[in-house]
Amino acid sequence: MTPDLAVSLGSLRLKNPVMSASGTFGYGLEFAPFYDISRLGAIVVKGLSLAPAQGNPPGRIVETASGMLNAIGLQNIGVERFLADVAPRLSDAGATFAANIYGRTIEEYEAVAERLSGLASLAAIEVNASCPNVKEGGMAFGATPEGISLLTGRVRRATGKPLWVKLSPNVADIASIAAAAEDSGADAVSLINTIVGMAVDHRTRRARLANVTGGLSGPAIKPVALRMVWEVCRRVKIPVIGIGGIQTASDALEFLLVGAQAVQVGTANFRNPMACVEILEGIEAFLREERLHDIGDYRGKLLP
Amino acid sequence: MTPDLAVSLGSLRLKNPVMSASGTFGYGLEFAPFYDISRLGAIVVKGLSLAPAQGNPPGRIVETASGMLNAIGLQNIGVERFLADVAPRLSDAGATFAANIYGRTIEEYEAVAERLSGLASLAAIEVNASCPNVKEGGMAFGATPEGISLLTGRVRRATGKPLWVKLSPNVADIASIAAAAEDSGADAVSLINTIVGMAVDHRTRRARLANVTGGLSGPAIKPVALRMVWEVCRRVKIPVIGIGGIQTASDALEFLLVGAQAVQVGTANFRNPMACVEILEGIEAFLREERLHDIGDYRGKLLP
Amino acid sequence: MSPSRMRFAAGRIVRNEGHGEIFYRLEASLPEPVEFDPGQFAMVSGWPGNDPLLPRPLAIFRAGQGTKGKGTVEFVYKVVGRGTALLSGLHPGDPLSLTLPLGRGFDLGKDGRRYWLVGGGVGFATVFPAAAMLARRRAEYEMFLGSRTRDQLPPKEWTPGGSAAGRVHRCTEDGTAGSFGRVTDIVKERMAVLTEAEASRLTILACGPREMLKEIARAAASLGAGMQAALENHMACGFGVCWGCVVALREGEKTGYRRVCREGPVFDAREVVW
Amino acid sequence: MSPSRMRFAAGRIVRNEGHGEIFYRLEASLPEPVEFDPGQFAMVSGWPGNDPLLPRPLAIFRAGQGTKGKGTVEFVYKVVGRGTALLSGLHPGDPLSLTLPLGRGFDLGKDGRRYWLVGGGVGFATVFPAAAMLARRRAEYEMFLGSRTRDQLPPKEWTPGGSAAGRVHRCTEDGTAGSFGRVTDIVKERMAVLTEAEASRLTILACGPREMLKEIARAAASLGAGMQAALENHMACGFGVCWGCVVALREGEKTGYRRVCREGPVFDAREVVW
Ligand SMILES: Cc1cc2nc3c(=O)[nH]c(=O)nc-3n(C[C@H](O)[C@H](O)[C@H](O)COP(=O)(O)OP(=O)(O)OC[C@H]3O[C@@H](n4cnc5c(N)ncnc54)[C@H](O)[C@@H]3O)c2cc1C
Ligand SMILES: Cc1cc2nc3c(=O)[nH]c(=O)nc-3n(C[C@H](O)[C@H](O)[C@H](O)COP(=O)(O)OP(=O)(O)OC[C@H]3O[C@@H](n4cnc5c(N)ncnc54)[C@H](O)[C@@H]3O)c2cc1C
Ligand SMILES: Cc1cc2nc3c(=O)[nH]c(=O)nc-3n(C[C@H](O)[C@H](O)[C@H](O)COP(=O)(O)O)c2cc1C
Ligand SMILES: Cc1cc2nc3c(=O)[nH]c(=O)nc-3n(C[C@H](O)[C@H](O)[C@H](O)COP(=O)(O)O)c2cc1C
Ligand code: FES
Ligand code: FES
Repeated sequence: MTPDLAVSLGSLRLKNPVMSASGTFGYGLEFAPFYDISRLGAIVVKGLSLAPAQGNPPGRIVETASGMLNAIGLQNIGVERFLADVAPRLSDAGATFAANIYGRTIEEYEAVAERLSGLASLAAIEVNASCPNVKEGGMAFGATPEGISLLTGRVRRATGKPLWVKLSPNVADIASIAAAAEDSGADAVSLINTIVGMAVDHRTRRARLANVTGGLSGPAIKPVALRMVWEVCRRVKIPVIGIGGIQTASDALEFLLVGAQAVQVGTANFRNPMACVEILEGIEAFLREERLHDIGDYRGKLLP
Repeated sequence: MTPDLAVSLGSLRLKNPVMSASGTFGYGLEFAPFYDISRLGAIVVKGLSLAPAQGNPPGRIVETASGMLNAIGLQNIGVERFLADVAPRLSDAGATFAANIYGRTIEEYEAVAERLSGLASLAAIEVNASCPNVKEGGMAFGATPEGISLLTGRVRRATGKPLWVKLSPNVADIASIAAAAEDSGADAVSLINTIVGMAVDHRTRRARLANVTGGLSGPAIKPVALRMVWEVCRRVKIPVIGIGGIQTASDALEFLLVGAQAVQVGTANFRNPMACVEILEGIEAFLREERLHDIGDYRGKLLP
Repeated sequence: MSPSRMRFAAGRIVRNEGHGEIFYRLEASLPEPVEFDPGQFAMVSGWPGNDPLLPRPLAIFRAGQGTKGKGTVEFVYKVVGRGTALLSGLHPGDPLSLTLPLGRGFDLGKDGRRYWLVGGGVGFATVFPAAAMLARRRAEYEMFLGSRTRDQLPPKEWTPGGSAAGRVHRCTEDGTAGSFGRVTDIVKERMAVLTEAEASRLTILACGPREMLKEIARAAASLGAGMQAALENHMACGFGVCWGCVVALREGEKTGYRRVCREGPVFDAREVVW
Repeated sequence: MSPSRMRFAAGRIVRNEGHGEIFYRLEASLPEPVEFDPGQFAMVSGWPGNDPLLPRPLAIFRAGQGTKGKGTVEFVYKVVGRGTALLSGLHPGDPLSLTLPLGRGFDLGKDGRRYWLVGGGVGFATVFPAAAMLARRRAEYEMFLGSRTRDQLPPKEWTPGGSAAGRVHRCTEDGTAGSFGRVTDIVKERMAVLTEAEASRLTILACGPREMLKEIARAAASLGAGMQAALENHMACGFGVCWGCVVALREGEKTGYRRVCREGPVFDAREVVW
C-alpha cells in the first residue's frame, strides 16, 4: 500500500511535504529537464520584488565547510514578468507553486502581495522577512517580534492567499518571533533562512564576497535549523515548514519528526538536481518500511 | 629573521596569539605528551565551577556535517582541586594559562573569580557567559546587554586579574553585547562559544543527546564566527579573541585579518592533538613568507 | 547534431591519470551517451561527505559511445585546490556524479570564417573540442597554446586535428618549450599584420586567465575581429538556478548581470565588461 | 614491556583488505614503532575534508617493527557507517592519521589466574591481542567468539595462539558455523558448571555489544568471578580532554561519570552501572 504523504498547511493541501526552497530552484522550470516538477509538494520560486532587481555584484558565492555563503542580493525578474512569463508555464507543467516575496519597504511587500493575489494558480505567498543580503527591509523586519507583527499584519490584509512567513535564524529567540507571526495572521512559518556569515582570503586580504557578508546554507547549518524548528513547533499552533541543510530523506524525516509539517530543500539542489524527488521517494520508502500508512503517524513523534 | 608574534591583551602580554579553547584542551597537562605546552600563547582550561560538577548524562556528543554537537554540561573538578592539583603542574610546565569560569548564579561566578585571584601564575580569567548546555546561569547572562553588564561588572569587582568575557553567538546583535562587556570593565571579549543545535535519530525517534540540544562547534561554524568577530572588532576598542572552527594557520590568520588580537583553537584539537602548535608554526611561516616582521602588521588589515 | 538535454548522471570512473606535473585526464562511463557543443561543461562531484560541498565545473573534453549503449565522457583538469585534489585521488570504479551538458558553447557559425583558437594554461581543455570539430569540418583554423612553462603545456598527442605545419603554435613564458613569451603577445603580434579584410573574417575562440582574455578582446575589438571568450566563475549549481555565477555584460546603454553557467560560459567578447 | 607514550602519528596505509562480508584489515606504517597493552586503541582518521569530522576509535589489533626503525600497526574493523566506509575506500599509500596508544587496556595480572576471553561481533578485535599475550605467557585461557552468522566470525587464521583442542569456541546465532546460539548463553552455560574455587580463579575479558557484556557481568558477579569489560562509546578526542565519552561508574555509595577513553575502555565490570 502506498503511504499517504499529503499534508495540510492550514487550508492548503499539498500532495506531499517536499518543496524546493526559494532561491535554489530558479523559477522551477529549470528543473523540468531533470524530472516532472509536478511531483513536488510545492515549488517555491526565487524571491520576487516589485521591480526587476540586479542583485549584488559578483563574487556572490563562496564554499565553506559543508556549506556555502551566498550574497545574491535577490536578483530577480520582478513580479510582472513572473506573472506574464513564468506562472502560466508552471501551471501548464501541472506544478503547485508558491511565490517568495520581498520588498524594501512594507508598501512594496504589500504591492507585490496584492499583485500576486489575482493569480488563481498560486498556492501561497511566502514572505521573506529574513534575507541577510540586502541593505534595507528583509532582515530588519525579521529581527524583532514587533517587526514581524507589523509586516505580517500588513501583508495579511493585502492578500487572501495562504500566507507563510519565512523567519531569520539570526535572532536570540526565534520562537517568540514565530509566535508574533502567528498572532498577526500567518498561515504557516517557514524556517530557517540563511545564517549570516563571512569569508576572507588571508592572502589577498579581501572578503570573498563583494557584499562582505553572506548567508550560510547547506548541511553545516542543519543542527541549528533542526533545533529552531523544534523550538518553534513547541511554541506555535500553525504549521511549520522546516528548512536548512536537508539533503537526504533522513534529513527531511528528522525535521518532520521534531514537528515540521513540511520541508523545503535548498542548497542540496545544486550538487544533485534530483535531490527533491530522491528525498520524496526516500520518505515514501521509509514509511513503507516502517509500515506507516500516513505521514501524520510519524510527524512530531519525537520520543522523550 | 623570526617574526615577532607577541600580542597584548590589555596589560597582559602573550608570546603569541594561539591559545587553546576551553573545554577542548582538558586542563592542559593532557597535551604534555604531544608537545611542550609552554609554547602556546595561553592555555584556557576547562570551565571551572565552585564545586566539582558531574555534568550531563551521556550521550554527550554527536558528529554533524563538518562539526559536532556537545552537551557535556561542564563536568569539572571544581576550583579547589584546580588550585591544589592542576595549577602548580601547569606552572611547573612553564605554561601560560587562563581559567574559564562558570557559575549558576552571579554569586558563584564571583566566588570562583575571588578564589582564583590569589593564584599568581594565572594569566587571566575568562567568564563563560554563554554555555548553552546548563539549565541555569550561562547563556541567560549572555543573551542581553543588561545581563552581560551585570555579570561583567560584578566579576570585575571580584578580581584584579585580566578579565575576558566569552560571548554567546545565539543572539541577534553580538556587537552590542560585546560593547556592554567593554563598558562594564572587561579587558577582552572572546567569541564565539557554540551555537545551539540539535540532532535526532529518525529511526529510533529520539534526540541523540541526553540533553536534547547541544552546542555546535567545528569548521561548520567558522563563517558565522568570523562574521561575528569582524562585527565586534568594528565596535569595541578592547582586544577581541577569535574562536570558532579554527583548524589551520590560514583559518587563524583569517580571524587576525578581520581584527582579532588572538585566537583560540577548540574542536580541532580532537582530530589533531598537534593542531595548536601546527597553527602557531604556520602563522610564523606565513609572516616570514610575506616578509612581515610583526604580527601587528597583518592584524586587522582587511582590505575594503 | 545538437547537444543532449541536460541530465544528472551517475557515472563511474574508468580512467584517471596524471600527465606531466599538473594535469589529470579523467574518463567516466555514463548510463547513456551525451552529445555536446564544444565549450559546454559539466558539474562534477563524487567524493564522499559534504566537504567540499559543491560540484566543480569542468569543460567536456570528449564524449563518446561506450559499450552496450553506454556513454563515456572525458575531462582534463589541473589540480589547483581541494576539489580537484580530491578528484585526482579517485580510482577506476569509483562513482562520479555529473550534471551535463551545461551552458552555451562556442558558436562555430557557418562557412567562410577563419578561426584562431587560443588556450592559456588549462584553457586548452575548453578549446580543443572546438579544434576537433573544426578539423572534422575542414575549416580554416590555427591554434595558440601558452603556459608558464613546458610541463604546463598539454601533451602533444592530445592535440586534435593533427599538426599540419603552422597549425598549432605553442609558447611558454620561460621559453622551455615552443616560442618564448606570453600567448597574448604572440596572438597580438599575429593580429598586427592582418589586413582589414583578413581581420573581419577572423573569429577568435579563447579560454584562459581573465587578463589574457581581456587583452586579446581589446585587440580583437580594435581590429574588428570577432571573439568568443569562454569565461570562468565560481559556481554553485551550474544550470542557472542560484544566480551565483554572474558577470556584468553590456546591454545597449546599460549593463546587466548574466549567468556564466547559462547565458555563457562562452560570450561575445565585445559584450563582456572586462 | 609497557605501552609507548601516546603520540600523534602520520601513518601511511600499507594494506587495507576486505575479509568475508564485512571485516577489513588495515595495516599502516608509522614513523616509529609503538608498544601497546591489549585493549588499548587508536583514534584513526585520514579521509580528506571535514566531513566526517571526528576520528574513529579502533582497538589496536597488532603492532610491530617495520623496516628501518619504522613501526607498523594493524586494525580490524567492520564497516558500519560513514567513517568506516571511508576507511574501507582508502588505498595503500594513502595517509592515515593516528593518535595512539590510548586508554587503559586489560589487566592481565600475574600468575595463577584462568582467563576466558569473550568476543561478540567485532569485539574479537579487542580480545585477540589479549589472547596473543596470554598465549606467549603460556597462561591458561579459553576464547569464546560469537556472531550472528558465519561470515561475521573472524577468519580462523587470525586466531592468535594456535587452536589447541578446546581452546577456541565459536558460535553463531543462526548455527551456520560453530555451535548454535548466542555467545552469552554458551558462556553462561559453562559458568553454571564451575566450582566455587574455579570461579574465584576465573577472570573474564570481554568485548562486544552492551547487552552481552551486561548479561555476562551479572552472571560473573553472582559467581564471584572477575570480569574486565571493554566498553565502547562515541568519542571526540579519545585522550581525555573533551569529556564526551563518559559512562556511569559506581564509586562507593555514589556514581560518577568516567571517561571510556581514559579511565577505560577496559573497566572492572562490577563498577559499571549497566
Ligand atoms: C565553465 C568552466 C569550465 C572549466 N573547465 C575546466 C577544465 O576543463 N579544466 C580545469 O582544470 N579547470 C576548469 N575550470 C576551472 C575549475 O572549475 C576550477 O579549477 C575548479 O573548480 C577548482 O576547484 P578546487 O576545489 O580544486 O579549487 P578551490 O580553490 O579549492 O575551490 C574553491 C571553490 O572555488 C571554485 N573555483 C576555484 N577556482 C575556480 C575557477 N577557476 N573557476 C570556477 N570556479 C573556481 C571551486 O569550484 C570551489 O567552489 C572550469 C571552470 C568553469 C567555470
Ligand atoms: C575503544 C574502542 C575500540 C573500538 N574498536 C573497534 C575495532 O577494533 N573494530 C571495529 O570495527 N570497531 C571498533 N570500535 C567501534 C568503532 O569505533 C565504530 O564502529 C566506528 O566509530 C563507527 O564509525 P562510522 O563512521 O562507521 O559509523 P557512524 O555510525 O556513521 O558514526 C557516527 C559517529 O558515531 C560514532 N560511533 C558509532 N558507533 C560507535 C561505536 N560502536 N563506538 C564508538 N563510537 C561509535 C563514530 O565514531 C562517529 O563519531 C571501537 C570503539 C571503541 C570506543
Ligand atoms: C543561492 C541562494 C539564494 C537564496 N535566495 C533566497 C530568496 O530569494 N528568498 C528566500 O527566502 N530565501 C533564499 N535563500 C534561502 C533558502 O531558501 C534556504 O532558506 C536556506 O538556503 C537554507 O536551506 P538549505 O540549507 O537547504 O539551503 C537562498 C539560499 C541560497 C543558497
Ligand atoms: C566538548 C566541548 C566542551 C566545551 N566546553 C567549554 C567550556 O567549558 N567553557 C567554555 O567557555 N567553552 C567551552 N566550549 C566551547 C569552545 O571553547 C569554543 O568556544 C567552541 O567550541 C568554538 O570553537 P571551535 O569551533 O574551535 O571548537 C566547549 C566546546 C566543546 C566542543
Ligand atoms: S552557477 Fe548557479 S546560476 Fe550559474
Ligand atoms: S573521547 Fe574525549 S574525553 Fe573521552
